[in-house]
Amino acid sequence: MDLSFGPEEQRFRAEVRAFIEEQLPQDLRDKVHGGRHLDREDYLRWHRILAARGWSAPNWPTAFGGPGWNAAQQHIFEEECAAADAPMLMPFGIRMVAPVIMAFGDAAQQARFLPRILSGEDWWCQGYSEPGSGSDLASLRMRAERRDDHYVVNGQKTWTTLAQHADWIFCLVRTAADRRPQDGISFLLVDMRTPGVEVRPIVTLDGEIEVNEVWFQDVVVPAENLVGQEHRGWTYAKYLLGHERTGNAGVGTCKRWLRQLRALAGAQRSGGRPLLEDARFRDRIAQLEIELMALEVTNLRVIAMELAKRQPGPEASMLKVLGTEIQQALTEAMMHALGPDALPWHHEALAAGYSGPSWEPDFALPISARYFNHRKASIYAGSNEIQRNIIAKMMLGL
Amino acid sequence: MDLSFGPEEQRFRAEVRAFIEEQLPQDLRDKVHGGRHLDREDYLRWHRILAARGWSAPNWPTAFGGPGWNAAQQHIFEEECAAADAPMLMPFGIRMVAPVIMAFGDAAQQARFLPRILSGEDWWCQGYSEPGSGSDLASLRMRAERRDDHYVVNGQKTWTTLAQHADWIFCLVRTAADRRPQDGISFLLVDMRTPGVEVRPIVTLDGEIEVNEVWFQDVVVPAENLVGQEHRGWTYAKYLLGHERTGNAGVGTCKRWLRQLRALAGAQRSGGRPLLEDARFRDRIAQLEIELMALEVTNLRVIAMELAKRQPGPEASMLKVLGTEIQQALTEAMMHALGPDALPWHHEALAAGYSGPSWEPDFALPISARYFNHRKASIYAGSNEIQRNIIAKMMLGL
Amino acid sequence: MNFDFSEEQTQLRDALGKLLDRSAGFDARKELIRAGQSHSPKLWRQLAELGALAVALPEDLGGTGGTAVDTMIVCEALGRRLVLEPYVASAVVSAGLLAHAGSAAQKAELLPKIAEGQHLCALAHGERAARYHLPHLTTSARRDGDSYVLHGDKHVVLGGDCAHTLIVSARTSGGAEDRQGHTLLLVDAAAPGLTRRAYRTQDNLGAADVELRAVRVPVSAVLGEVGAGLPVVEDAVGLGMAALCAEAVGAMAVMIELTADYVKTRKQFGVAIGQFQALQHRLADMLMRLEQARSMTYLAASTLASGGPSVGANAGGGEGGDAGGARQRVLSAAKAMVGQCGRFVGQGAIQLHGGIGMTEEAQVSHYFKRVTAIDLTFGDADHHVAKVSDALLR
Amino acid sequence: MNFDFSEEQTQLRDALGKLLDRSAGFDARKELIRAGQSHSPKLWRQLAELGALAVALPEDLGGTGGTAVDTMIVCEALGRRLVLEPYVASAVVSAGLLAHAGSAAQKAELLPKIAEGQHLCALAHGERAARYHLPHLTTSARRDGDSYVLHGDKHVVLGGDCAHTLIVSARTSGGAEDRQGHTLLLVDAAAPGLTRRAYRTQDNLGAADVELRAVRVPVSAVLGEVGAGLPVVEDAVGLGMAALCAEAVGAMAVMIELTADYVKTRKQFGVAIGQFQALQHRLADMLMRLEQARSMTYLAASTLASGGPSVGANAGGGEGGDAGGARQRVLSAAKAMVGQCGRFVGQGAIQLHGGIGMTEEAQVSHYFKRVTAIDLTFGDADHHVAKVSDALLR
Repeated sequence: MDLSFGPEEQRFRAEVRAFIEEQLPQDLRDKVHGGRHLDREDYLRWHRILAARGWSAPNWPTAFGGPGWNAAQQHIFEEECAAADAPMLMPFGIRMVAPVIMAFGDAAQQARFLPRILSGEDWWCQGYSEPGSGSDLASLRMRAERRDDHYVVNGQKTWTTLAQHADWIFCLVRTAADRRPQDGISFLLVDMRTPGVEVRPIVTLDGEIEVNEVWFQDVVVPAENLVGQEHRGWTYAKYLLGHERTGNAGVGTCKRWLRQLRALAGAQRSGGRPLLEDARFRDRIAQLEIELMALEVTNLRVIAMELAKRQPGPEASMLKVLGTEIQQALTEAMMHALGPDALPWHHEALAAGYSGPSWEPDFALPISARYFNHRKASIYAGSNEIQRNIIAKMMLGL
Repeated sequence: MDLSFGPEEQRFRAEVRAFIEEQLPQDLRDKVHGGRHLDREDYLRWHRILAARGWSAPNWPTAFGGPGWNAAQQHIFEEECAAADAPMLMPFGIRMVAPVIMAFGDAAQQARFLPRILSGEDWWCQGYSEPGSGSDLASLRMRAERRDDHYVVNGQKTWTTLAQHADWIFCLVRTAADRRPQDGISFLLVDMRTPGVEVRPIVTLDGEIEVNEVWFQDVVVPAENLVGQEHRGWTYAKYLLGHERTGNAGVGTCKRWLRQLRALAGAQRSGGRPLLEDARFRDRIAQLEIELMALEVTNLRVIAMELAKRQPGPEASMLKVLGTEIQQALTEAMMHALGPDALPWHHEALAAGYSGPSWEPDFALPISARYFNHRKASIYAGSNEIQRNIIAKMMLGL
Repeated sequence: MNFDFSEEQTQLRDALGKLLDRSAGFDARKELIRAGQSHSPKLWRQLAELGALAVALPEDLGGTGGTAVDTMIVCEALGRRLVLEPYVASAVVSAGLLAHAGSAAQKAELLPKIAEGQHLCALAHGERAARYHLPHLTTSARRDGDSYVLHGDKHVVLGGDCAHTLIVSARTSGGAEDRQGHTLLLVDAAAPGLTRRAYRTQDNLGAADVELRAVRVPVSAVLGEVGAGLPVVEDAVGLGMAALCAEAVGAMAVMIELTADYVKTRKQFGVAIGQFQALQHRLADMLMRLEQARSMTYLAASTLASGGPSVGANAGGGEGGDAGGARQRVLSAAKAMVGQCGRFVGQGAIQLHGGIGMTEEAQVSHYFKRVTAIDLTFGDADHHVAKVSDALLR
Repeated sequence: MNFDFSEEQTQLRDALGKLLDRSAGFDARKELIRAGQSHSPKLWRQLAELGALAVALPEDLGGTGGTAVDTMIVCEALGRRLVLEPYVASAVVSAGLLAHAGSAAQKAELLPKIAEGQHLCALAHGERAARYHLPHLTTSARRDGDSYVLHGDKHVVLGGDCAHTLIVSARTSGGAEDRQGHTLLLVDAAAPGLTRRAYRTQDNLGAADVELRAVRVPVSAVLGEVGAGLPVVEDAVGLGMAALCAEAVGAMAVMIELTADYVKTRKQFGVAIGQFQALQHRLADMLMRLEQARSMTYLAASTLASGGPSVGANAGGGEGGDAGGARQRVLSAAKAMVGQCGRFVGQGAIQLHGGIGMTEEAQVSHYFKRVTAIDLTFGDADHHVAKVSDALLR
């Protein structure tokens, strides 16, 4: 056991760092650093730069055009991207639907969809939750009726992140109603431009439009867009959720926020002196630093285990809970670091292309909204209550 | 609304304080202050002193020989006793069985038992829990069979606090097996000297013998010792539990411990300087002080409410949870204040009559054991999980 | 010692509740926000008619002669309905400050107008580098003949967007952190050289940053003694803290009600999610936090209202200390407790609502933002724990 | 970077596990305690035969040339079986200190005897007013010809009850809190003027308070450089911290196993209490705490074993700092995490066991006391959070 980085890993880190240094556009870096809104094209620009280098899908094996990195390399890459304020790589294509297509899709689907995910040509979104089916996902009701060579889809998905940008949506749909809820679900890929698909925005408590309702009315989907076997979608969904949760630890982002928190505490004054000199506030940072150090190692342990057996297990639930709790604690501590500066709501100043008057302090603008926004972290992708159920059942046998 | 103490209340406090100052024997005061073991006679001496003044049952109405104090007076009395390091008044007679006898016993029982509780002549203990029936008290199995003018009792109680000192035990016993568990329970008073009653000590993790198993083999109990109606004991038990929980907040003791914690932090050195000067440790004390201020008011609010309607409600569960959590946090903070001094186990030095060599620091001797011992607080008298169930059901309608 | 409200207080609470249920519902609030407003002159007038704007003002100046307990009753009601009005900024902090430190002339001039709802005030004290530290002050007031000339920048002045008069603190002597040298001045919000940039806070209240550039006011604008303004500010902020505690208690109570209702109706896995024990226990914990916060709010109000030794005093074993120190300790303890409980209740309410709780449409999300903002106002929980902590050294 | 144990390490772990299951069960432990002992010479000899007493010692001195990772493996196994032996005090802290700072002669004299299990050592550094602050030192060593004469009192010397040799720190210069002036000396436990009062700790290990009254040792007893002992003590305590973390992880894992087993069998309300969601979630949280503690324990051992930049470093954004500072930060972070997690897991395990967990008869209560004592040894969680915190200023 050796958790230090060997010469090869240090060389890899230097290579990644140099590439980002050279290729990451300054305006994107500034936007991420300042917590400003990124638009579709912002994300795609960075995606295409990485794709050109073969790095747009860090978790993919070489067989499908990925870099075939091991756990340490993926970790170093994520760390360097986050440290450099690179835009997030959207997970919906690369980390969610792609592993399912690789594992359960047919060759034609793999050839058709994977290259376009890799290149950034297709933006994907996730059609899982429905208004009545959140934690109890298997109770979903959106119907897909088979007719000859196509399905006719009717129903509604909700909480669909960035559906407004998406070209494709992967959906869990009910294809049979006469059996156990889990047994009649299929995994279907739907072109968002198909007639009958409608995206309706949901404004969240931070004033953002990040999630949406997606409505389907008599949407015709070719049967070739069914992944794997009909009625077996629940298996694929669970496979995907495992992958999703491993990613949810978000260690790279947390490290960036932790640095930002420390910088904030250095910049903010309390009675004229840097807040960082207040041992009480500093202890909060230290506590988060300790949790995050541990989470980083726990995350690597789980990834190393998964790489060995090529299958996510219930440990992913643990990462989901630990990761989201630390994300929430970090956003909360950043807000508290601001003190009264956390009160003003200058939401308009975050928008792309904002050219109004500036507000002081500039770094405060996105922080309270981020705190409010990240209350979602313990709710989405399987609420933390559900994850604890899974941990108790799978890891403790309860 | 006025939470300050008026002139009359301040006069009452002065009266109580003067009485304790004059009457509390110094050796008892020293034992309590030093966390030494008190024996049966120690408790009884103080009880008799209070009884002589008419104060041995602070919660009793005048009709039964109590002082008839209102909530504020009871509070002031408890506060002054704790502040002066007076021994605890045993609750089993005064606060547990007595209210049941007052509410549901007949005149003969009231005349027979209450004066002896008041005077301290009878020491009571509580026969509720059984090995298989802790949280699920209604599943208890100890049987009492009616034969003519007596019951024959067989079975086992456990976790019986200070049964080794007791003259009497009040028991929940099963008198009918053919109905809903709650419906076949009776409330029976048993003389501990009856043949067939056997007390077996349980050593707890702090090395103490405080709780016991009490075994009953063919114990003959006169039918006149049945309280209220046969099979209706569950009602009385719940009534009692409510009373017990209100007392469990233990505000007076907590205040004494909080002062002790502050004194400890002032006396202990860290790198040669008083621990109290360490803002981090001091903040822990402050946090506990704040919780305790709030608990004191919450406790008074509940007592005032109970006095108005003469019946404990689900609020008592809240006091149990809040009170025991603060008790545990205080014992833990005291242990942490000691640092390495918390490690030695000089248990023998706590015993009554110990005359061996002294250990430094003297005040450290009881503290770790107290921490270990008070893990019980969230378990006994209805575990805190059960209390939360009650709160959710009764107060929130869940 | 008693926990009873007087008959007048019960009447006030009930009348206010009726008014607010009628005139200040969630839709009316949405409408105000949509219109870019933080204050409804109509509602304000109705509050004045009820006497709610003057519960703690002396009777000879248009008030009803009540105490901080009355203020608490009003603020809890406002908190329950999530009212946007600058009640705490104007009717509690500013009016309380004026009543306490104003000259007879100043009081006679301003208090009746405040009580009648015609005039709004705001305390402009906070500055960028102060955080929650009240002694910090760099805005300057230079004496020039019969005037003072003010220079400086005030940050996040609550209610500053619509106030007619600002109570500005400025240094007439001493360095940035000195406790001496604070002087309070009444400044017309329209005075030349005064610029305000108004904005909304996270919870949709109104506030402003205020720039003072050679703002000239007559010597008669001085409130209280020259150089002795800090204790006045501290007392006024203390009134504000107690009032915010009551608002938060009202908001928390509603969040718990909303959440209990929601988990009884929302079904997953074929049952109402309120049947899940983990959720039940979380709600039970939220309820206990609310009750602890309520107790501290009662204690804070009662302590402001009366002078004598009180329940909860002396828990930490500090034997002496003056009444002022004891009052500050109780106020800090209350604000700390309410801040902590507000976080716990608010975060729990959102979590138990699930995705719905994350939407702008859900009432609970607005209550959550309000209790979050209350924690950030007049010192957050950590700040006030530290105050209680440091008092242990004395 | 890898998480794999070598074949030798796996063999060591398995062999040790077998030995301990055979010779160091709960009944054997009870028997030792009943006999008033904290050390079984027989078990100690068996550990020596396995090489467990010398895993991290150099091969030329009787060791097996392993690293802190090997120590971790041994200590986790000891923690799982709640072994009473003074392994950390003697085989980790004292042996590590000697290997690091001893002269060739001292090492040749003592280390093989330690490795073979014939000799026990203990570090006598702590004093009453130090708490966890290592620089504090008032015991004095006065040079007198070819000797040093020692005066002072050492407090809670772990393993001090049965050690043959004490490594005593004493001041040869400086004031009580100075970092300079610490000198380490090897002192025979039977030396004239040295009195020890042996006792058990809360978790039944052996310890002693040590009185030094004009204890005379030859100059050759000095370990390392005169006046430069503090960094040596800090490094040795660092080894002890990492070892205790591993013991705690072993103990926590067993507590979770015992608790999961218990809640599956204990019935209330007609079902196993493990069916109650609130209990399930608490156990899930305990498991997560264990895994976080395990991760930090791995990181601490790996950091001691290797010198390079490592996972988890630099989380807080400190850019530079020397390797020593980074090592200290990781060790403090690990000890803090393990202390916090140990409390959470231990308290949860007792709570979920209910009354049974409160008894001396229940194994879980002894594991709980062990993790409690580990937190209190070499700095508790708060102490080490503060260390990590203060490093943020650099």
